[in-house]
Amino acid sequence: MSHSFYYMARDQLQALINELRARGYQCIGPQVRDGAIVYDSLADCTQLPRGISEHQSPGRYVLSENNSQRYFSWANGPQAIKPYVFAPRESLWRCEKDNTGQLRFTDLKPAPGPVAIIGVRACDLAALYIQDKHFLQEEKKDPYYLARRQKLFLVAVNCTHAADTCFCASTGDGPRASYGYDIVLSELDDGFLAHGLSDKGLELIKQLSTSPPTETQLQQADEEIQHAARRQTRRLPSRNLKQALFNNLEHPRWEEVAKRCLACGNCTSVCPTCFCHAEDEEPALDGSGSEYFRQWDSCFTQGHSYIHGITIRSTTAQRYRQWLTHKLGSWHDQYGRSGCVGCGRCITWCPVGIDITEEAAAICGENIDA
Amino acid sequence: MLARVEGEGALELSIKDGKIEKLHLRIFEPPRLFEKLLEGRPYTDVIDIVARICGICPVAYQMSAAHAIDSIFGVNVNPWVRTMRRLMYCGEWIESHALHIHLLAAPDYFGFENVVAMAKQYPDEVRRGLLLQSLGNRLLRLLGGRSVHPVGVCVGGFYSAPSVDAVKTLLKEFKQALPMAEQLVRWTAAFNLPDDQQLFTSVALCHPHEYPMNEGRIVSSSGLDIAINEYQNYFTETHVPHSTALYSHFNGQPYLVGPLARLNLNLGKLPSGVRQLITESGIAFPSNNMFHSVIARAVEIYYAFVESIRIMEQYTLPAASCMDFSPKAGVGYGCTEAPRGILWHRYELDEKGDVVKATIIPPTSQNQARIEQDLQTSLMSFGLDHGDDELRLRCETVIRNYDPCISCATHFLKLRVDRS
Amino acid sequence: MPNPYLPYEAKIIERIQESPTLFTLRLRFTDPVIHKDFRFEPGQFNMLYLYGVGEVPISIVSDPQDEHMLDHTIRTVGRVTRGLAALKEGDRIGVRGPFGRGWPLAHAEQHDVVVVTGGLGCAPVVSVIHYMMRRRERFGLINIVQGVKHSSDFIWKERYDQWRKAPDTEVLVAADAGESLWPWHVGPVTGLFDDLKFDKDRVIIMMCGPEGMMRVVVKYMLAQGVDESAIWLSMERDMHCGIGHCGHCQYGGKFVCRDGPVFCYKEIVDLFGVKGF
Amino acid sequence: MKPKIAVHKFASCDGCQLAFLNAGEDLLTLAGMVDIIHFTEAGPIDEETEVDIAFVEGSITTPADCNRIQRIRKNSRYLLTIGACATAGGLQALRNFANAKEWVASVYAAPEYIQSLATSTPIREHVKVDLELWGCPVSAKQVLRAVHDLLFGVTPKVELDKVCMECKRQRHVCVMVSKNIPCMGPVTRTGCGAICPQVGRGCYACFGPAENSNTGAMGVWLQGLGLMPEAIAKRFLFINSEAPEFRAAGTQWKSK
Ligand SMILES: Cc1cc2nc3c(=O)[nH]c(=O)nc-3n(C[C@H](O)[C@H](O)[C@H](O)COP(=O)(O)OP(=O)(O)OC[C@H]3O[C@@H](n4cnc5c(N)ncnc54)[C@H](O)[C@@H]3O)c2cc1C
Ligand code: SF4
Ligand code: SF4
Ligand code: SF4
Repeated sequence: MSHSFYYMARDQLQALINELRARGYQCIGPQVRDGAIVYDSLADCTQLPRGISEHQSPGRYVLSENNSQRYFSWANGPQAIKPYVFAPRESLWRCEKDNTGQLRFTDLKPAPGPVAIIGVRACDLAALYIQDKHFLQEEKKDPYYLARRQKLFLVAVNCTHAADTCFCASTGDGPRASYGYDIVLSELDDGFLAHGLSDKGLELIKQLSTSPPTETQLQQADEEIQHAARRQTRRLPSRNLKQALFNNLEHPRWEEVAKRCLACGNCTSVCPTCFCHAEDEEPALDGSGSEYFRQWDSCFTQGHSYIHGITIRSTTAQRYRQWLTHKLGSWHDQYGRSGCVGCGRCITWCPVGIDITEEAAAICGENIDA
Repeated sequence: MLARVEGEGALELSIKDGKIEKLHLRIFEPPRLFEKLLEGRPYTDVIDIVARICGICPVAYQMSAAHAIDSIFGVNVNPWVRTMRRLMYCGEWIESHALHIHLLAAPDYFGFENVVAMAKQYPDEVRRGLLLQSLGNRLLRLLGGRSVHPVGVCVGGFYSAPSVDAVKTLLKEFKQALPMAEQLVRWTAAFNLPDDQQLFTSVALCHPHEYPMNEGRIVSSSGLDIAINEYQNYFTETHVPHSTALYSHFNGQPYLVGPLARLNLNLGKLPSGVRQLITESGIAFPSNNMFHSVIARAVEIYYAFVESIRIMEQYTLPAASCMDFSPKAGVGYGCTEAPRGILWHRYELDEKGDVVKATIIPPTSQNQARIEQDLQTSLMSFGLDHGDDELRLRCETVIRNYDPCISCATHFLKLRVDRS
Repeated sequence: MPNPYLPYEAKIIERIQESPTLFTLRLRFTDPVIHKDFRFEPGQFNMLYLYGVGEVPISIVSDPQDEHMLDHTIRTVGRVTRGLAALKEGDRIGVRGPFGRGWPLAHAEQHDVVVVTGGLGCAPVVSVIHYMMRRRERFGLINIVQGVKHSSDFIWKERYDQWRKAPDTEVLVAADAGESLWPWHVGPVTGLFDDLKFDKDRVIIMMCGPEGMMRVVVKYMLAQGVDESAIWLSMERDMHCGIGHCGHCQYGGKFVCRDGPVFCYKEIVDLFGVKGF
Repeated sequence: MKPKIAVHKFASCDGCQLAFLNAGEDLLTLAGMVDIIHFTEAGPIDEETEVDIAFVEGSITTPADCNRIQRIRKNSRYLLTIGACATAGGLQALRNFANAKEWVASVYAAPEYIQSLATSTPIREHVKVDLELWGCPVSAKQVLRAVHDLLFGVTPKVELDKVCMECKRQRHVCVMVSKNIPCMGPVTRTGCGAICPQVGRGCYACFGPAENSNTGAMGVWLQGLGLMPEAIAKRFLFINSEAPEFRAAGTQWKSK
């Protein structure tokens, strides 16, 4: 592999952004806003969270400054790339009614320009792969998702820091980015190792001023990734948890966790693989037109399981159980793997700090490694 | 306070030998007891609670309260906060004045039942009004998330600063709408308003450098010039049996607060462009014609546009949108220029910053006595021999001209005339 | 590639009031090409869009080979269905579909068939009955068992009478509560089962209705020695997109809209009857 | 014939009526579609004519209003409440936890002139309500959607989800997790657009309880964030203190 890595000095990151912008890409990158590292429009490296680290624990996320010159010495923030492909709210179509009662439907499929996301982590690439499987199945592809997905250029960054809530090593999805990106960067003290996976990625790297990496640099980059993996204390068993969960549908822990769970849906919103959404519309007051849209929904809402006169999951215990058995269990039936990529967001961003690894362990009991 | 003011109005009128023997404006607004429910609440809640006294001018309540509590905690706000409070106030003036002019006043002067009827004949004017009103609301949303009971204001400043982009977008629309605000002044100046010169004392804030909104001393046309914390030494509130509103007097006499009083006392603080427009419109201010209130409102809308544009053009992100402070016990005063006139607050907080006692004197209750006095005068000059319906319409018009929070109710002023 | 989210306009050609709360909308796509190319199987459903109000999944009840008809029988229950009920001939709605997997009709050929429906569930199986009746010779004994809450909910009496006249066809009807002249069984539909005639080794059970009823029937059939793989049922879950994206209809690892609504009991045996799924 | 509508006001701040008056172009559209029979703030006054839809703002706080709401119910085919006052007694319902008589006495010099009940109660406690729209104030979008649905003969949809759902759709950073700021979003009904987290503060529950609100866990977490029981009680007993879930939770924390 080593032959395909290029070393570039730190200033080449700006050059990369410039190249992307010159090719018409809107660049999106991490930056500090409202006390967290979030993705937003990026024109300049100075916007990146240089010298910032973050500390995460169940229900808690705090930024702090470090002395490092590095741009990416932090683990993931509250959002992944999900909102850039699966929009939190988007119009699907419009319908107009003329005075003869005729209906005219207009497709509102977006026509986005190319977008480059910089700083994508391994867990998020894994999640994107899962969402691709979901939204772009053989027959009925989701045109809204597809339109954006096709325009994505992904610059991944290998994780050198794991948060306390990260457990991607145990799901096998990180911390090293191994697929699904155009370019991957490993950050070093004075620059980056870059590797291009797609033709577009390779071509771009060639425009930058690079040199062959030294053996030490390669080793250091590798060591840092392994260190990030070793640092992870949380884990899910890497085997298929489906049977263990479905064998325990009456476990008392469901009721117990329901006492703490707010059923607020934060876990599903921050989860990079959750795909549930609801459709609704906004009719003009006079009835002349109506805009049909969809927006993120969650298996923690009442509407998620409502059929006339019955809410199939009316209690929080049932809703939490639906979430966990789906995410870690029946997801295997649907997509051949677990729906969890170990990013730990649902642990950090649960307002009351419920920990998926802890709940899964409690419910699967000693079966966990069986 | 407003909570004790707004609501259904009724007027009891006894006419004896061609003279008004008794004139009582009755207010039935159910008491909501805000001053009491504030007691024991933390200072952070105060801003959110007092907003709910009035849905039409919540910002005024928030501003008076914020200034009062700032003063207790010894907070000195930075120039950014000071300017943004002003900007937000502009939004409320625009929204409230535009609502008054188009929904309440204009239909009166044009002889329509209501704005809906008027929109059929004057669609452009009504649409212009709605647009100006909506821009006022947009400004409120920019700083407060929503226009009614906005959530952005806190003691010491704002919870957060709007983005430069958001300000830019709005600025563009304000610039586009400025000519409409100008047309509005000319339009109202051309209203066929009764010539009703009266003697009254105007009371308003006065600031050395600017048209008053958040800060200043309380001055009157009769020469008063006091700090806001001296208010209660000069102004008294009394409770009369016929009303849930309290009546305010200055030296025992009724007085006027609101746009006309403000403009009369602060003409010189307006930028020359605004003064020029007033001159061109042909109305001479200071004016003693109460009906010129509606023009004063239009002028203030125009001024608020000019001022907002000035502020937004210079907008930058602040180092901090809210000052640091720690709660302290103490007594503090806030007095700001609500759309309807000075809104005076006094708070006593304990060392945690919880409210011990609150006193809130809204403009409408300050104008109560003045309205009754005006009704006396106006009705005498109108002539008491008119039929009940005509009398009622005249009374409504007079009352509505003050834009009291009972304005809604005065559309169905129950007039009880006793002509013994 | 057409956008599977975008409805096509369809016109109501006929509106039939079947009972106080049930009505049938006979539809025709206004674009003749779309109408001509529209193919479906019994048991599949469409998403019907009521302008300005919303979309709901509704089974197609007409015969797949009858090009002139695209029928939906709808029960008035809530927001959208109440609005649909108010439409008249000539009104337009949006339609997209067909979605889902229908009944295993090819598989059922040469088999005895028991069709069980209960409650409001009759609509999705009516089409399958029609289908078999038109091709009567391809099937063995046919038993139709219908349970309703109240005798007044029973519709299509004529059709049932018609079916009964077909050779080797049994029609059994029960109402939980009935009026005095109700000619059939009063009591739960399960009370009829012992009258059923079929060969347990070459029977296909198809059912649709409240899950409680279906559970009882499954239990009964299994006890009779019918194999799990011979029992088919139509499931109902909340649906927004109809194409397996929105996630509302998940049933364990299945999407009811895409993998169902008709399932072989064997496929869902693990979760069937578990509360909360 | 055009449908008739009415907008009535009880003890309130008028803020919810502004959903109509701030609607701009939609206000004129509405005026073209319906006959506005009664809406004091916009002009028309007639409480006696029967209407198809009555919107009610404000809570019941006086004996006279107890009677008026009965009359209004009789004259209205469909009655819906708009806002926290009409739906949950409003901020002024805090008097229900105090001695209202004393309160009146301390505000008014001559309390004997004041006709006021000891309580402020939601409309539902007096007459049958067909639909309740929460919020202090209701959002214009919500109200206009309900108007649209009713005019087109459809049951309006109501918001049930928690503010958190909208907060995440807006991609706000959770203030509770990142700043330790107490936020009532997880137990509060959405509808406002999550504007409090947007400006970096916690939600103060002005839209009332969401469906399936875990007020118990919420309270415990607030305590963990450092709030004293009394302060937690005040979070629940605020703008929607007569919402049963909040009333129960608040009362419980108050007695701790
Ligand atoms: C595959 C399938 C086939 C169906 N076929 C028929 C049929 O042929 N005839 C018929 O009368 N009914 C059928 N239904 C049920 C029908 O979809 C619901 O009765 C209808 O959605 C209720 O909508 P509403 O707005 O009137 O009710 P409300 O109770 O007001 O529901 C509001 C919303 O909830 C959702 N919802 C409520 N109930 C259901 C439900 N049962 N399934 C899915 N979403 C629901 C919808 O989004 C609906 O708009 C079928 C359902 C499914 C899943
Ligand atoms: S379930 Fe939790 S840890 Fe797993 S991918 Fe989703 S948010 Fe991340
Ligand atoms: S800020 Fe409040 S509303 Fe938003 S996610 Fe956090 S707890 Fe929920
Ligand atoms: S976030 Fe909460 S308090 Fe703020 S406006 Fe919304 S519902 Fe009201």
